[in-house]
Amino acid sequence: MAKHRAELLVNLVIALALPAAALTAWALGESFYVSLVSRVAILALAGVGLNLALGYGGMVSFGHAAFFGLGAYAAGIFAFHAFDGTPVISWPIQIMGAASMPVGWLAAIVVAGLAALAIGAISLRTSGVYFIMITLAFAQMLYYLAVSIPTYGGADGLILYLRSGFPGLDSSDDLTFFALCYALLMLAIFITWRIAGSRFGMALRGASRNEERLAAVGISPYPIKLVAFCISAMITAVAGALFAELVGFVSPTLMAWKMSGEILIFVILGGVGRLYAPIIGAAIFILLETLIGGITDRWQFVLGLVLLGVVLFARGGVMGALTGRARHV
Amino acid sequence: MLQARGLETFYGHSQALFGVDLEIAAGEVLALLGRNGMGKTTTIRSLMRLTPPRRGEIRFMDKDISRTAPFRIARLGMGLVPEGRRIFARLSVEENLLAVQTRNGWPLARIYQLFPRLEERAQQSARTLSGGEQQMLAIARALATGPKLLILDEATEGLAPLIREEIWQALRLLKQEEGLSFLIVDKNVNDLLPLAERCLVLEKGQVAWNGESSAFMADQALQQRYLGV
Amino acid sequence: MSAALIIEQVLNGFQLGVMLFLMAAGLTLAFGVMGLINLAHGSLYMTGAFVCAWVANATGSFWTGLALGLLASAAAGAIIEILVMRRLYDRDHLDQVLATFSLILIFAEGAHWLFGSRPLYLNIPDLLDGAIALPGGGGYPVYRLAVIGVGLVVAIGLFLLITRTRLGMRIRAGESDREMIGALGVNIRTLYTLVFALGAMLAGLAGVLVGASQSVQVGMGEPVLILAFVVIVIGGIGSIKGALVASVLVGLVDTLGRAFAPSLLALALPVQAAASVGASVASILIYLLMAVVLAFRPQGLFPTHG
Amino acid sequence: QDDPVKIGMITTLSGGGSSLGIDIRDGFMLAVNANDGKLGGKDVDVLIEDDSRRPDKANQIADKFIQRDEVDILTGIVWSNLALAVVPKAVRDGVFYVSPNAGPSELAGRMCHENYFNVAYQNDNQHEAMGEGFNAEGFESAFLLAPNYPAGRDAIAGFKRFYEGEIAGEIFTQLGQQDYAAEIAAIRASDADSVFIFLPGGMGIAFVKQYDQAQLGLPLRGPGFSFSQDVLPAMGEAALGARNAAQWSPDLDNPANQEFVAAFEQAYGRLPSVYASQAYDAAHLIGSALEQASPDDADAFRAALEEADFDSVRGDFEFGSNHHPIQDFYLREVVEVDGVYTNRIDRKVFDDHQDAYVDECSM
Amino acid sequence: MSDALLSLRGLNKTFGALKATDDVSLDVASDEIHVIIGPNGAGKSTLIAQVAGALKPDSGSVLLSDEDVTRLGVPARARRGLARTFQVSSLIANFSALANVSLAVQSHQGSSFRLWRSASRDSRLREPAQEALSRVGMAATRCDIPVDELSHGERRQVELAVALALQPRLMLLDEPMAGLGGQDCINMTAVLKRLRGECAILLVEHDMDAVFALADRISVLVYGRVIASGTPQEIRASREVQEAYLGN
Ligand SMILES: Nc1ncnc2c1ncn2[C@@H]1O[C@H](COP(=O)(O)OP(=O)(O)OP(=O)(O)O)[C@@H](O)[C@H]1O
Ligand SMILES: Nc1ncnc2c1ncn2[C@@H]1O[C@H](COP(=O)(O)OP(=O)(O)OP(=O)(O)O)[C@@H](O)[C@H]1O
Ligand SMILES: [Mg+2]
Ligand SMILES: [Mg+2]
Repeated sequence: MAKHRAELLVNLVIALALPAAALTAWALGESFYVSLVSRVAILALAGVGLNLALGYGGMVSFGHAAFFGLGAYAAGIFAFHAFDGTPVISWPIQIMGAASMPVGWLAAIVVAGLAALAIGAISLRTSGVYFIMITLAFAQMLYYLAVSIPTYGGADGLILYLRSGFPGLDSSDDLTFFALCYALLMLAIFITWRIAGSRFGMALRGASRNEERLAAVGISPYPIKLVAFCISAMITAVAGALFAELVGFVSPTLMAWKMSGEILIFVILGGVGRLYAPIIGAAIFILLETLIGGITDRWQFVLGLVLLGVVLFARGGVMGALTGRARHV
Repeated sequence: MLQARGLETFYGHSQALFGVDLEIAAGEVLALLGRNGMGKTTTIRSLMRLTPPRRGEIRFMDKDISRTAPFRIARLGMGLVPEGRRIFARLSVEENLLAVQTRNGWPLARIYQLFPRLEERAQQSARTLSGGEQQMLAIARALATGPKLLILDEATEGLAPLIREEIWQALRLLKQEEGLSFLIVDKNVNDLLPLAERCLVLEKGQVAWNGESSAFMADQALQQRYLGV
Repeated sequence: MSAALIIEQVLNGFQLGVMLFLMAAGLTLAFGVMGLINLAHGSLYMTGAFVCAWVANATGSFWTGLALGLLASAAAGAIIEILVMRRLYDRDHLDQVLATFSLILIFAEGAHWLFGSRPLYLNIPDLLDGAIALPGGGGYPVYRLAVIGVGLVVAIGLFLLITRTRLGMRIRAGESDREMIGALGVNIRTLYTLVFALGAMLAGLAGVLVGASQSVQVGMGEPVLILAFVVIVIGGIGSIKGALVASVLVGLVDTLGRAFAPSLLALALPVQAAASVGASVASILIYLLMAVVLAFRPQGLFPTHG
Repeated sequence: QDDPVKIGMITTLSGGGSSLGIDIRDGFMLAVNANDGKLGGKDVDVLIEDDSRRPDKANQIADKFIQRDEVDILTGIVWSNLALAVVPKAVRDGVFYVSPNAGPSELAGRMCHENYFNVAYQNDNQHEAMGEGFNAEGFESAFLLAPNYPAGRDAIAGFKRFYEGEIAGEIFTQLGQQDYAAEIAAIRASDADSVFIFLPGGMGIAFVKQYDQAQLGLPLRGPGFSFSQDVLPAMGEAALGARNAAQWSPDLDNPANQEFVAAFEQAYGRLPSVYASQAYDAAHLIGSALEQASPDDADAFRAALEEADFDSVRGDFEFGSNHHPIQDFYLREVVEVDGVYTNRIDRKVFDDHQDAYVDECSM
Repeated sequence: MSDALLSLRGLNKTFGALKATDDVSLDVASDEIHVIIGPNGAGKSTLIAQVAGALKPDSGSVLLSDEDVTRLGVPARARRGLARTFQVSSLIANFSALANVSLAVQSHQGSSFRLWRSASRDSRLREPAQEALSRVGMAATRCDIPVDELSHGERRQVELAVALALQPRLMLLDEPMAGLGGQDCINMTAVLKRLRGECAILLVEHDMDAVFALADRISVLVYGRVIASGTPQEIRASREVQEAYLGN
């Protein structure tokens, strides 16, 4: 029980740390740090998405960058066409572009959901290492397609000239934008929490540990996992859409395998299967990258050593170390 | 040949053994008894240092093995038939035996003589063996290492009565002809006790009774109290 | 499109396949046999190539370079196993992914440090320079034939090692149940260090052989890594035979796709568009192949365990 | 004493392709250090950070430089896709961007900006010069090879803009591809009399070696960066005789260049690449403008940049209306001098060449 | 038409050259305990797997209340009232005993796609699960411990509780006594006895005391074939069975 309380306390601190950091930076007039915190929130959101599949469903997806990238492209393409005044698709129905964030998010959710349905339907026939690799392969496929198809910039990517709007808010303001990201992050965590605690969540965790047993009590693991995989992809896609708005462009590197690796690292670093872990993971990763990157060109070396240290000596990631429990039950 | 003093073993934070002492002489059979969950398997795991005890010392074949790695203990002559069989699923039956066979271990021919069924299934993947066949393989595998002390943890579980009888017969033979020592955990007390010289009863991780097995066999009240039969 | 060209392209595909096999062999060893995901395989590959190139430039002898390259990658493998991997056997794949991902960063920067940032020079040894005439015109580089030879020898050697020798049985037994094989008297720790070092050495061998005809530079291991993963997953993880078959399959599909997709598409599209679309299609063909194989055989072509 | 002028350099210092970024950094810093940390007589503070060749990372560093460090000038980006991710936003924020390499067509044309200056070239230029070079060498049937990405497609288009002969074949390879057996077989099977490749970095090294091993015997040609000093040592004798087009060569005969090449070799122990020369020029361009104005006075500083009043290692140097150079292009040939592989000028192919996008720029 | 709950009709299954199931036909009535005995490797588990749906027979059919379920998968059969235990305990690691049983309860209630409402405080899950556990004699204090920390015998009890929670019409039990000693074994026998009449049981067991205490009918399987089928008395008396299986 005491440990439970420790975890709740840690969660609370993490949840409040982001807005505190953003507000402090804003008060000091350091708008760069405000967007840095937004970046952390967005990447954490991508991690929260993955965590649903990985932490609760045991699906080690090494291809979540595909959904991150698809989300970014979906939002980017809508904004691009809005700028151009051309339709996104004209058959079978005509859909016009729109420079509005909710539209972009919706597009991201739909596109990633459909992609995850297709990718998941095939990938979930496999398991273990095969699953890791086939998700990676699908992401690579999308990556190469994005690189080589010229319509939306190919390898050069797509530039978004203006940040899309949000009804009633000035989304170009850094702090407002952060607030949006943060709100979505918290919403995603809340959704994950509800799902994990529901009957569906029970079945999902059951499926991740012993599919044979789950089937024997009459629950087919496959549809359970597929649904979870799709929801997970949709959350990550929203993160992608936000990322596109944050940096003002979309490029295939968002789908590259290293990006998948990084999303995975946010989750593992923070602690697999813990609600708030992706925030810690993303924050540490970004912080290390920015701090060490400013000090030495050898930042990758140092980052590598730090990550290695965490795996070897802090089981259950940073959350595991903080709360003294290797893994969430 | 084996002495253990004051074994205290933990699983994480929870303690499973509270100072277990145990001794087996050469050529002797020790029956380790107790109800489910009393620490029999844990004692065995501690002896082989698969779950290293936090405190206590162990001597085997006149060597202090309190700090020795499990594979060295095995090479000294401790052969384990683990609870739940744990055969090497990816290997064929024969490969299971060859993988662990040592120079003074049993040759295949002799093993197959004891378990003809295994010879029939020699090339089959161990994963697809029936439960009883897997159990035979687990025993055969331990013999292939050429043990001086054979530890059997529920080794007749899941065997058909006829086979079970054969195995007890085989154990008796091994004892008489090879002079092997045994540490046996088995729920078939009626088969086990006549074979054993001494028996040790565990309760909640502690030695509750220790003595001649004939005395234990004779005393219904004791059996009722510690085993519930 | 002449018959000679088709034959040559098939040969090219086969050769690429064998090259892929060399890259994948060590990976499938660590992966299928020891249950380890080693993303740093590409780094070991890079180590072999860099050390060989550096030594060959310093001594002027490719063969000295090769020997030291193999030694260096095996040593690097042993060190990694002892310092890192050994602690991760009992953990799930996630920790292995994270640890080896960190190793990639460390190795990449380490190589920068030691060897500088410019690509290194490594060319094929004079002994293997030159081309052999093919029937129907054209020549085929001797070196590529030599790589095919080495690949096949490695495949056979590994296959025998894993399936026929006691060492192989013990390694596989360890994969099923590490604790039990130890409890039955096998020093599995040392054995695993050796196996990992062997896998690393094979990675180094691939690095040298491939580096001599491609480029030796930081980051050379990463695209290779993913291809190697594709190969072993298609083949069935841990199966040497599967890795070989899948490598050749992937090599053929990739080469023939690149060679003929544009001209096939040109039947339907304008030439310009066909070249570009054909290239796009060719670049994802192997991933499609993998998806199709796994959709029908979720454990790959030659599953090793159920 | 005024505050130093802050220059932010975003370039690729780790991972694949970092040798280009390192040459850019070294070329730029050579100019800065030669003047005791001053450019144009003003103290400069150069902040350098590694983008790992990732657009989102470059973007983040740009934000940091602009918002936190309040730099006046940005420079350093090697790759076009990174430049496209960073430059439009940066120049809109009022910062000057001086490109030492990447010159995508968008930035030369449609998206040109008053605060954006390119000291290197527009990306197509070397390919255009190569097309002209093929005409000059009398080739009539060229086989073209480039990776399937925007720069690759631009390369082919740029080449064709000037080349007048036949196209024997055209292949777009996969970005990052390392095995070219299939392509080489296709070249052999074609009736080409010459081969044009645009394969930057490791791809080029791999191709050239395999091409040499296949003993095809057809002349191999490419833009300057396919045979630049950073890859030549790795290609070795396989690259000998390959001709390539560039606006600069180490043997270009002018005092500024002789001084540069000697100083670079002295400082870093290696021959400079074309990227180093561009960065060196970028530093001098910035210096020439700082001499006349401070970046705080944006209009004056811009006017000073437009004048381009500095001694370029390329000799003549002037900006077109889209802030891209108008310059000469040469056909170079890979040779071995004292055991070192390098380029020597063969002939000049373009005089005062300007890019094809200048009309799309509204400046 | 028959009044059998489960009928197997001419089931065959071969593994390579081995006939693991050889033309097996068998009926289980809706209130009987039908025990299958036979030497190791006779094909008992293989038969159970085919009934449960984990293994597809090469030919023959499985009828559940006259419905042909041969083509249905494991989950579908479980939802039709077929519950099984595994020969080697197969529980969901890290889950408590209660959670393991709750999964069965929620499956029975058909509600595994409820994504929102909290399950842990749901008394409609907890209560039936608790009840199933107490019926198999699981101490209430042990119900919240992760199953991997339970002893072997306790895990067998949880296995049975999971099956019970499905409120099945037919239970397939593969060696439920394996590894149970003394008192536990007696308890388990008693639990099964109490189930008689509530649902049918198809039981595989090597513990002859338990077999003869429980069985209404016994079928003997040798080399995949049913060589004898009858009441316990008939089987005990059969020479053939004694030679093949029982010994003296
Ligand atoms: N891996 C483990 N983690 C935590 N606790 C454990 C673990 N394994 C066993 N225990 C606990 O240790 C105690 C002793 O267990 P052990 O397996 O030694 O009993 P046993 O006498 O062999 O019982 P059985 O007859 O059921 O095999 C039990 O209370 C059990 O719950
Ligand atoms: N997948 C398979 N491939 C090959 N042979 C198999 C396979 N599965 C089972 N067998 C063989 O089929 C026979 C029957 O096995 P099964 O597990 O049904 O026996 P069983 O009657 O349950 O025995 P036990 O009482 O020992 O558990 C055994 O000889 C076994 O080796
Ligand atoms: Mg036990
Ligand atoms: Mg069985």
